[in-house]
Amino acid sequence: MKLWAILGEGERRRELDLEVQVEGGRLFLESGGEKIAADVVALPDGESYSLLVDGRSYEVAIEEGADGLRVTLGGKTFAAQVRSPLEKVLREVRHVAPAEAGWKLLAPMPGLVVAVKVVPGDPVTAGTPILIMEAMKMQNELSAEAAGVVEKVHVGPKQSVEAGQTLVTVGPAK
Amino acid sequence: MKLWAILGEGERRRELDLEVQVEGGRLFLESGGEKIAADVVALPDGESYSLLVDGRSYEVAIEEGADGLRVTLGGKTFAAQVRSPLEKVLREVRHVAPAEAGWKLLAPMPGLVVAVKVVPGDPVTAGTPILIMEAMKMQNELSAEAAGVVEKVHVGPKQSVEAGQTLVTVGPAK
Amino acid sequence: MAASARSFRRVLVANRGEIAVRVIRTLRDLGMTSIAVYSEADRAALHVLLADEAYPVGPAAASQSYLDVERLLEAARVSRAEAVHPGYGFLSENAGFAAACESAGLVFIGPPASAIRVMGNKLAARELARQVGAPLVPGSPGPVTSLDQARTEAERIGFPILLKAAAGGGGKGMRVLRDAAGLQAAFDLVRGEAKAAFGDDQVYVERYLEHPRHIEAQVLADTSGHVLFLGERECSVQRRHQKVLEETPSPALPAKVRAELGAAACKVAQAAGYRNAGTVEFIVDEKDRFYFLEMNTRLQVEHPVTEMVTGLDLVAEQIRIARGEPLGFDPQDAMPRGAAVECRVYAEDPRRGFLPATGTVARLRWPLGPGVRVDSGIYRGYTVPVHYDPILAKIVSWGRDREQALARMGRALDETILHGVTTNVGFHRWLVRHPVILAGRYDTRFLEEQFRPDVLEGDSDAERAALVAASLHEWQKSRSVALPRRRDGAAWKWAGIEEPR
Amino acid sequence: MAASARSFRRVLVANRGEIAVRVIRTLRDLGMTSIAVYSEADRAALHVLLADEAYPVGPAAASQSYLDVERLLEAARVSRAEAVHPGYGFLSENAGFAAACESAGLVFIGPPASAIRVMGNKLAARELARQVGAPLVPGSPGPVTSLDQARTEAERIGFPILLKAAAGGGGKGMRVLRDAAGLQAAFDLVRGEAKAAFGDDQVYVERYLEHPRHIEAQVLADTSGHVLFLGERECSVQRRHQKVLEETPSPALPAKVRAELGAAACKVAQAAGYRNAGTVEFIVDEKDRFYFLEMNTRLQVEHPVTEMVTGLDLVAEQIRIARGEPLGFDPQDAMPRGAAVECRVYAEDPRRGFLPATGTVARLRWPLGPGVRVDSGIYRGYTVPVHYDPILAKIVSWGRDREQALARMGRALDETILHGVTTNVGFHRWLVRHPVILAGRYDTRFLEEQFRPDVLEGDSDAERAALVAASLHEWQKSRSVALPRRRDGAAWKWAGIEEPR
Repeated sequence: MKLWAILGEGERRRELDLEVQVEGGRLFLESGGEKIAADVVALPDGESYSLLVDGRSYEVAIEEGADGLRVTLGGKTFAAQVRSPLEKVLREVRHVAPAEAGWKLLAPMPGLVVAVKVVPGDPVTAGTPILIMEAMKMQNELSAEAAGVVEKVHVGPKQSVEAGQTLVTVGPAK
Repeated sequence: MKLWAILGEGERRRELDLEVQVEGGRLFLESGGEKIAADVVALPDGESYSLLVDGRSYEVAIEEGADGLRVTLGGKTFAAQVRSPLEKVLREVRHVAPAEAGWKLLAPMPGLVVAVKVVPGDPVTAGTPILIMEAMKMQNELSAEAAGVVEKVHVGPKQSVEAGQTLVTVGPAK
Repeated sequence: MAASARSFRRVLVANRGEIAVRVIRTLRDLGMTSIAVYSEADRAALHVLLADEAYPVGPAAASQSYLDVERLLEAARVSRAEAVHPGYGFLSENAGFAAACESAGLVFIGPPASAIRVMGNKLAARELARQVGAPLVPGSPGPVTSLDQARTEAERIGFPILLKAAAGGGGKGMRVLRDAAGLQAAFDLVRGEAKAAFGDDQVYVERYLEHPRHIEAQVLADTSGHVLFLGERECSVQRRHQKVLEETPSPALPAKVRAELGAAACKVAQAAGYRNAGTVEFIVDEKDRFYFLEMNTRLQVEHPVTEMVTGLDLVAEQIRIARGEPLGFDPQDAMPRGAAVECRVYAEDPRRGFLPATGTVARLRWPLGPGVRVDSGIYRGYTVPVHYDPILAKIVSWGRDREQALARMGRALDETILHGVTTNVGFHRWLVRHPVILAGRYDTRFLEEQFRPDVLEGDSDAERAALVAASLHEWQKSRSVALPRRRDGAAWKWAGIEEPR
Repeated sequence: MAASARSFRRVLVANRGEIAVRVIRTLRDLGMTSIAVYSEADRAALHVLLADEAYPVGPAAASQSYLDVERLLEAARVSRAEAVHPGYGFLSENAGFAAACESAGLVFIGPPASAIRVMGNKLAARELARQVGAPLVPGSPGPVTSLDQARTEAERIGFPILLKAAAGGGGKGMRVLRDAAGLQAAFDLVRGEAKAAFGDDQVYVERYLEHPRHIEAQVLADTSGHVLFLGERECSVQRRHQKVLEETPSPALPAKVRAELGAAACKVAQAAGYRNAGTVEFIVDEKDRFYFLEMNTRLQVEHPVTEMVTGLDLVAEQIRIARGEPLGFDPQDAMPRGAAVECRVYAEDPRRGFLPATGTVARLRWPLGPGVRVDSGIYRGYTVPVHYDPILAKIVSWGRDREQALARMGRALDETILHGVTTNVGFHRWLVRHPVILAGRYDTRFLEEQFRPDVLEGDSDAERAALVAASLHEWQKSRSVALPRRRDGAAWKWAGIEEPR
């Protein structure tokens, strides 16, 4: 997965192109020739993570603000913005012309549908919340990947779904 | 509001009939001739409350379990079940005969609709989750007061509503 | 005084925040009933949760609650309180409040109103100090009532000068002037601040020392008026004239000077007819000459460092004295052991001129373990009100020597997790590892000379970890799933979803 | 030993939970690199979060991770560790592990393998104690290998007897028998337990004292073999043969006996060629006669009470000794001051026979303030694993005297908020206010004789408040609204909705 990051503020602001892979509990990050491998785990206490980078232990908290992320570790706070270049492209496409084809929202993992936030006929744009799923005791909001109009809702509240199952079919934007 | 409470377990189990009123930040409780007035406030840290009863300060935490509430204060834990006699009646009625008339789910306070969990035609029973509302930065689940069949959903996600506004109309159970 | 010294068990704490919590703890230790008061902004504050009882005293504005004598006395009446502990700040140095408590039949846990009154007036205090032979910084003989008089005195004393509110304290109502240019503006400003903060616009002028250290003596005067010196505290690390780090013993005070300073402090307290705990503040110059500054007639914010080395509970001693009891210890058993440091945790932004901050405590983990004490007024989920002092907590460390105390403080600060509110914890991490602090040779100009916001920037290792975490967070969000939290009967573990490629 | 004594800066902590956190704190204080190890169940454990570095050592089962010597040595190699601190439990008293560390070029922070070996065998330890003249409880001269032999020895010694695993400790692998009736079952059981827990099924028999106190001596042997006695700990409050509360000094030991006990402890340590910190355990009878029980060749769970009164950091001293350095203090400066108490916080249910509990920490607020130290291995959100010892934390209090230390402990326990996991915190609240504990006259039978689950029931005031809270909670739920949380720029306040009637 390619990401595009802005780290720091003011004079220390840097932009980076990242290649991120997450596999089997480990995160691999490549940027400008440098490779980082980290063992990562989400902590149950707020938006925080434990990272082990080359054995070094970091407890990192993340707060989402209007102007990006605030990343705190070891008492230092870093401003960071991490964006998907793909999402950026999609967002631009949306403003230029409707997507030519529809798409399907698939269940990313097994779980339980908690609530559906759209009905057939609703227009959506990238980022529109579509459905809330509960998995591993956590509620997750699934949102639209691209613009379109909801064609069909295949599932309802309290329904169990398998990973990869189609949840909502979205037609091209009108 | 009348409530019916079971306090304690085993030999110490007691049943009480309560009359509870909540007005302007104060809770009035009457049981067997005894009257208690308490200043009450919800703490932002979990399901916990600060009570001032005759000036005495109690920090109380409540955990919901399968067999009722676990109420912890001052290091002691009490088992408690508090039920509405009306709900009990309704629940019995439900099993005997359908409610004769429908009812409306009204917004208890101004807020924002987050998600609707039912669609017209859905049967509901007392306690069925119907809608999630956000108010005062808190999400609250509104559930059915009695059995019935959803007739009409008047609101949708992201819609602002006023206190008392009709959210969902429910017809008699079939 | 003698009239008020009597047994009591129900004590109203006329304060809020960490100091109210501090006093409540000792009341619990003594088996006494602790009675909190709270403004409308403080209904869910920690001191209300921890007290045995709690009563409202009015709106959020301090002037209508914690500073309102009538409301406090009414709360004392309703709660059947027998004594009042004022904490620090608010009405703690208000002679009228002390007197009103006594009139209402309440024991005031502090010095007699007469001692508060004389020390509350900087000029009377200086005069008293002069009489007992305590050295003084050159200054105006009385308050300067006009700009002209201020100018005349400033020229007589010689610049740089300090304009100070007579009733001031805690850094409020003071300005430094290096020449006569800004005198008018400063004079009006200090008078205005003094009026607003203390209801008294008297101002005086004194010589400003370029590289002073701020060292204070803790004293304890028993019911018979015998005054004990319990060691000094070095308080020279200040920003905006307010202390941020204090320690005992002072790392740079010769033993002979320490003894002289302690003796001078005791003499001042005795001359004022002092009872209970008090602090005599001195300025010390480059040649270790000390000058009497003022006496704080109350428990000091930084009293815990003295408690850590002496093993005393100063609040318990205050209560014993107020009850007319002898001190609870033999002075020989309270000889200082080791060294202690305190870091004040403020809701403020060191990157933006230490401006006060507010917010809700989203995540909180205080440091624990050997040699660490935390006095805190906050908890997770608590919203820091805008109405009061931005002090959130004090982290205190003790060591067999200063090196260990500072090392433990560094460790404690590293462990501290406090999110959701901007604080000076990161600033303290820098501070306690600064070579000048480690060497123990600093004065009140230290921060002004050494601190720049960019010293708080992270290193490249930390930046790398921040980047990993931010990427992980974004990866997870882009997948529209939370990073799964698997419970295998044990800890939380990431299941490791394959990323679709 | 001498070969291994050398400088190091990278220390692997071969343990988990509160003791790993405890050791990591001292490593940070000393500026050393702390290296944690973790099983699969512990990836998000507090010791992993607080360490400088962390490395995996295998599956959740201790036998495949924290007890697996090869995996630990591999982690040490990968992490370039130079020394290993074993904590308590796990491999801390395993002579083979100490020897394997030394063979791998790692400094083992503890006694030489030879001293562990001799003390790890109860019979060899008794023999050594006998040689230096330390009094012994009558017992079998060697392990009893058959039921017949056990019966013969039991009858010779006289009932009641104690069946003990030779390699045992911490209450595991022991049974009391009042007559010969249950001997066969007990013999098989203890052998089974011993085999499972220590891989060694040797068992011996000794006289069981009816009202013994359990008092232990902390010793510290420097690099030259000189042994210091750092005071005793009274550990007689036990449930299921495990300590729950410890204190120093013992409230009921005459000064003369204390000195004799300390001297005996030093002699035993010297005879074993001991180095580093160790604890010599004694049983003391009603007439203050003491008997050598065993020597624990490691840091003890309850070492913090000794640290509180002496001002020492025992882990730092362990490290100094392991580096071949002299002790970091003058014994004259470590004379005990005041009294200290420790309450072990276990995940267990005192209402149901102290059975271990598990769960996720839903809400956590540790006690803070003067005289309180907390050593904890948990944090909010942490799930207590089922795989390990149920100790979550230790709350330690200090006072100028025992009365103050106990009062502070009571206050600390009252302040403690730990929800989501059943713990013994409420039990400790009862314990530290029990008249027998307050009087300081208790023995190891105390809990058996005095504790009944119903002592933990609340009073009617608390019940009333519980009822109010439960009603409020239900009222709010029945309204399908959360109790509104209004933010008026300050604290959270309930807006007060009118209930429709």
